[in-house]
Amino acid sequence: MTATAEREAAAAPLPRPAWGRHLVAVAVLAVVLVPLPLVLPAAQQSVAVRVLVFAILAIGWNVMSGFGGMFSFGHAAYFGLGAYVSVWLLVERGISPWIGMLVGMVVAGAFAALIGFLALRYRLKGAYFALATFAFAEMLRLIAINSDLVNRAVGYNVPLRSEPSWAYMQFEPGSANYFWIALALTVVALVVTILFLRSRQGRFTVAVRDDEDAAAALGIPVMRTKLITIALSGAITSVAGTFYVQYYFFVDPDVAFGNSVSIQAILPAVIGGVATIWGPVIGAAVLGPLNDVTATVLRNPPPALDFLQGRAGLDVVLYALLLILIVLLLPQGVYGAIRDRVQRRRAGRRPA
Amino acid sequence: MTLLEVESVSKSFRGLRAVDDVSFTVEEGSILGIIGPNGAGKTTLFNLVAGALPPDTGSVRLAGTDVTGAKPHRISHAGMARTFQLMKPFGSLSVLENVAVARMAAGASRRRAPAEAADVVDRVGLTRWRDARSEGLPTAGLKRLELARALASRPRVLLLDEVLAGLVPAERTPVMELLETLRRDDGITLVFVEHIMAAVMRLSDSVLVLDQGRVLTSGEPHQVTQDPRVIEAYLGEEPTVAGP
Amino acid sequence: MTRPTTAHGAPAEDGGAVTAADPATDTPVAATGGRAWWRGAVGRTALVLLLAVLAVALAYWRSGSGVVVSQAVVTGILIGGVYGLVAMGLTLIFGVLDIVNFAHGAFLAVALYVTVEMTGRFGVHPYLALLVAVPVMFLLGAAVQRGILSFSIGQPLENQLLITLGLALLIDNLLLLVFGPNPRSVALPGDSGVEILGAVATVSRLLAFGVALVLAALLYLLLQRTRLGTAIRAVAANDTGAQLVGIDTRRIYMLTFAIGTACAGAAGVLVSPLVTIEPTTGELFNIIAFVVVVLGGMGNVVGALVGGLLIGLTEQLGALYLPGQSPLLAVFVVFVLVLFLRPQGLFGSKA
Amino acid sequence: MRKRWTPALAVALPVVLAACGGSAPPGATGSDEGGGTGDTIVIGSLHPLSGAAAADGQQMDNGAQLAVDAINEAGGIESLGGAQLELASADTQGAPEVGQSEAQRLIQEGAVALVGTYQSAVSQNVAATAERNQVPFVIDVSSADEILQQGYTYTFRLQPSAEVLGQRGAEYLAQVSEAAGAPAQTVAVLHEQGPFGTAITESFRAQAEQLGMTVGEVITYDAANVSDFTTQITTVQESGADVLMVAGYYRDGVLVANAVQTVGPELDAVYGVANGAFDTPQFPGEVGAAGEGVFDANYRLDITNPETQELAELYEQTHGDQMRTAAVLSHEAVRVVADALERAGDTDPAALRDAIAETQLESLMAQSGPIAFTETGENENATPILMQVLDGNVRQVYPEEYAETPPVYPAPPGL
Repeated sequence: MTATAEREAAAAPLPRPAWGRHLVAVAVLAVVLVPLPLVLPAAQQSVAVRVLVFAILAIGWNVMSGFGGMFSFGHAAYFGLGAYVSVWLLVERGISPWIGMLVGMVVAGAFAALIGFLALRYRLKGAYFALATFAFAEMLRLIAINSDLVNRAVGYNVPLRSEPSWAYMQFEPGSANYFWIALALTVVALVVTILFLRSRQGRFTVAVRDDEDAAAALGIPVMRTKLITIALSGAITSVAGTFYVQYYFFVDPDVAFGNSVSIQAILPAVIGGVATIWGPVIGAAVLGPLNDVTATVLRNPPPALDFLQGRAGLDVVLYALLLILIVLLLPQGVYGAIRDRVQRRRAGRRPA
Repeated sequence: MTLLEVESVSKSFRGLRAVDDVSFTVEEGSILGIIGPNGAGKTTLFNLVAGALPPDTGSVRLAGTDVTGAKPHRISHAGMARTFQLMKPFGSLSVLENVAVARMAAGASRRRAPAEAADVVDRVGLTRWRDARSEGLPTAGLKRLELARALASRPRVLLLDEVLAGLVPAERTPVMELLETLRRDDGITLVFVEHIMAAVMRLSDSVLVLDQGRVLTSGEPHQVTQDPRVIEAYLGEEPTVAGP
Repeated sequence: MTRPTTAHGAPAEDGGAVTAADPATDTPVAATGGRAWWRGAVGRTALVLLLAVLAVALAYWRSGSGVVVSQAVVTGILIGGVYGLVAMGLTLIFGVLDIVNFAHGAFLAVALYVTVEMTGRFGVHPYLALLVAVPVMFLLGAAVQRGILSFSIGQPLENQLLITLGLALLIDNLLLLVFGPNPRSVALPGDSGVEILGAVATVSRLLAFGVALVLAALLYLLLQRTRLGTAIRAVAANDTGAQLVGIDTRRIYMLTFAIGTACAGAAGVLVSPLVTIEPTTGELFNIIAFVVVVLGGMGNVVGALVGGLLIGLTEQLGALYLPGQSPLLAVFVVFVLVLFLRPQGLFGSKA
Repeated sequence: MRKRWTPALAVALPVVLAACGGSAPPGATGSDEGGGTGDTIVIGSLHPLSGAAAADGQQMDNGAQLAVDAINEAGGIESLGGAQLELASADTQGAPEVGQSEAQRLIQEGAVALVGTYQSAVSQNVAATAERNQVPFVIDVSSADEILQQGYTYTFRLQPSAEVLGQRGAEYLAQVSEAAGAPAQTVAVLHEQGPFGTAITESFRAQAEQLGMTVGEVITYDAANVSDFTTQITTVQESGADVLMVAGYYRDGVLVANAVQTVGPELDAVYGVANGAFDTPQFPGEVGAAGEGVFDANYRLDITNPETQELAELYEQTHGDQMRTAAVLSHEAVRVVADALERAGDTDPAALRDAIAETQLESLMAQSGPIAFTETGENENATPILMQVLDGNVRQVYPEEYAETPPVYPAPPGL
């Protein structure tokens, strides 16, 4: 049997967690990206902002489902709450979206904890847990559609202001401020994630994910740890929702709570690497433009493929194929694969 | 002083009485060995005592406080630690981190935990594996890791579920010596389930024999092994002296 | 799903108890047999029937019209049959391969287009398309499992989910490419309304319902009475164990997925006269089918049928209780309640 | 497991590269098409070319392209030296954020105006984008009233608003039923629960009640999931209504017609308002006898107009498909932009906007006058007309000036 050999190999030293290095990397990333909007044309800039929104969404998902090991298929609920709470406060009460963002985080975090409590209380796991989270997100969507309180299916438009305003997070179209705000929010989300993972609470989260019984036996309150993780995850994701509305100026129940949002929370993390700090960011950077790339390639195909031009649906076919391939070939995600590779190198072993 | 008092606890699974009216007490600083054939209910008994399962009836008192049916983490905070027969490492973490988490769970700060954990790692003889990913450890390493994590929570009572099983004889001696120092130098009270009779004979102050969920007998190690009922219960099970 | 940790060895001496107390980890498969199960099933059936009667009475009280309520019940049962039909293949796949297969609706859409082509090109009776759709879908399923999904075995749940979502996207848009976006339809010759218990239903719905029953019976027999079925159940219950007794699990995975997809094919043909056929039509059924699968207990084909009926009724009667709310809301409420109170499904055994 | 590495990298690399390429400044693609410079003027066309609404989206894109071709053939924009038009088509996939970034891209690539988009949620987004970039946006199809209630100055809409649709729908019903000597008294409503169905219903109900009709049972449904309407139709039957008003989309419209045939309620008419099914050419074919006699009050291409007939023929020749009304609206949207370019003699967005605001353009639609925009940007002469399925064909039946044939009323289901 090779099992022993594999074990020996796997027991190769793990690098000590390098929180400091991660934080430095975040800082470097921020500094490198700050001038980006000055060189990017407007359309690409809006793709860049979209990438950052996806990244925040996925960073949030990753906290709960990656590091916490509780697979959520309903992050649309928290995204949507972040969007709706802030836009409701803005439109109905004239309250700044910055405050709305904070309120949205609290509401989404609390709702996430409530769902988590129910699902965990009834010991749901794996696919069942995922389907329960999905059901709650759908219920929010259906309730919003038929609720006068939030304008039913019509949703909300963000009122245009005559003057750009930091207080109301509204600037001229194509303003670099949007990118910078999104970047800042992403950086904060990353830093919060890193600090959380480094903290006692974060260590507990990972321990509980790896083995609940052992964690409990060592004195870690399992339920509380999970709920804190879930609430943090919901709060981070809600920020993406708040920013989304301020950037796209419009939200309705499908945009906010539709299951495509839940999928968009999972996609970047899986593509980039689940349960890694950088996975969601890398995944978002790959996926965000992928749609546009496939569309562009097919809009102006190389001469040999000219016959494909204008075939509706083809861009999505290509996108779907790439998606399947990436997930199949890089099950650990882009970052996960690179990390494993580096670690193996470091261990002085070449892959078999 | 009586540290741990278990009073007529019972537990059934779908009509099957896994643990049936079991009582015993453990004095502070003593070592209790629990033996019994496969399926005797030893692990279930541990789960009942450590809070992993609530007992159907009966009570568990730790240092005079009733902890019956309390959540495992509360019992841990009250001073009882346990290891698992099927090792349960935090697989994605290194050995040191595993132990550091246990230190933190017992209240150590994030800064101090690693240094304190390193001491425990050294003490159980895992220094060589300190930075290894725990899920890749060989069995002997995992057994020691279980022990290290339990120790890291600085318990008054330590429940050990077959810490010697799966070790070759040469590996057993240092672990047994370690257990002896734990009692002698740290004053930790030990309750352990073990199949390896040599270890039971060497370590225990007293022995509890379980069979089919009930207490068959208890007493000094030498008395117990002479008991014909014990011999009968073990008949055809496995040799009374050597381990598997 | 927790991240992969150490593979645990053989069962503990007496330590299995902790996990056995956790219902969500059980993997019941079609009627695991045993008298106790039967008694429980009968009891639960009685309970469900009682609840159903109560629901109908309440609906009557809310709407005040007997005709409306009886129509709701008849429609609910007939739609429920369709839901059950669609969910049957899905529940097999879910139970055996442990995959949340979001491409199931897309497979169904393929069968819809097969039916369109058969009736359109050759003018045959729509149900004759079964002869083509079922084997074609069987082969397609086998190919997809071997060619794509088999590589994802052992990967975490979210990876498998994304792969099936990608597949759904792929199939939908291939259909769009090949058949264009215009809606198609299939007419069942001689389809007309029939009166039952003061309510009306179309022949096509009644037939779909009848075939759903037949299909459920066939699947049940396949699972219970054939060697293949025994092997499938063994793999569902414990794949390592099945491997140890010499079952080729890879083959069983492929065959199960193929059978599940063939069921989607049969369902596609049967619902073709009932729906407007567009590339995205299959997606309509996905969500409901998952709800039905959980309700019936995963891997349980009879449960899927009963679950389908319950959801059909919930949807119809729910619309009467909560006018102005989406009927889906009632469906999700029932779904969440079942998840919480009986995660192994209404008819799953507790192992 | 480990062997997967190399191929994986091989796949990942091009993807990452492609991704980088996508967010880099536009290379050849953007500048070649170059907007207002030189002899070509780019108009952006945003429609759902894939996804659930692809059928309409593709028709609309085709319609817009036909307009561009016709204008170019006729010599382009004369006041700009015969400048040729070019249509830059983009797929919104029916998703608001895709619509937004595609709009942004088209504007950046030099589009002088945008036309689109079909889904109201997408149009809301594109309208905000257009407004903030000060590029004119002519909505061909999207009914939500809210879009033009935001005070936008760069957004115009060709199709009648939900409000107008609902109002006229109620008026036509009252007039036609009274003329037939069987005035509609109690109307039951079945509408999809989205903003579209809700808005139509609200304005219909208000007008109907003013005209002395009673709106009784109002039933909503979720268009994305509904699969049978027999219960709802039975409820309508029991409510004793004599007309059933239906506001919804294609798939659900078909299901309603089938359910009405199955249940057979005693109704004087099944009456759609802006229904996505009842006036489409596919509808009578799909539902057969169940569609006979069904009304729909909706905006409509005017088939009595010879120019419209010509366009319909051309469309069928070019695309082998029957032209839908939505395609005509996209066609018109392009014509509005071209006409404004001609009058402004300038591609400057502000000048173009002002020119669009003063549009007076004959329409191929059944309209109560030429295309002209109100202060808020609504097409003031846009109006629905009444259609009815007769002998397996959708016919224009009311008001008289657009009628191909008089309406048949009452028209009980299964006529």
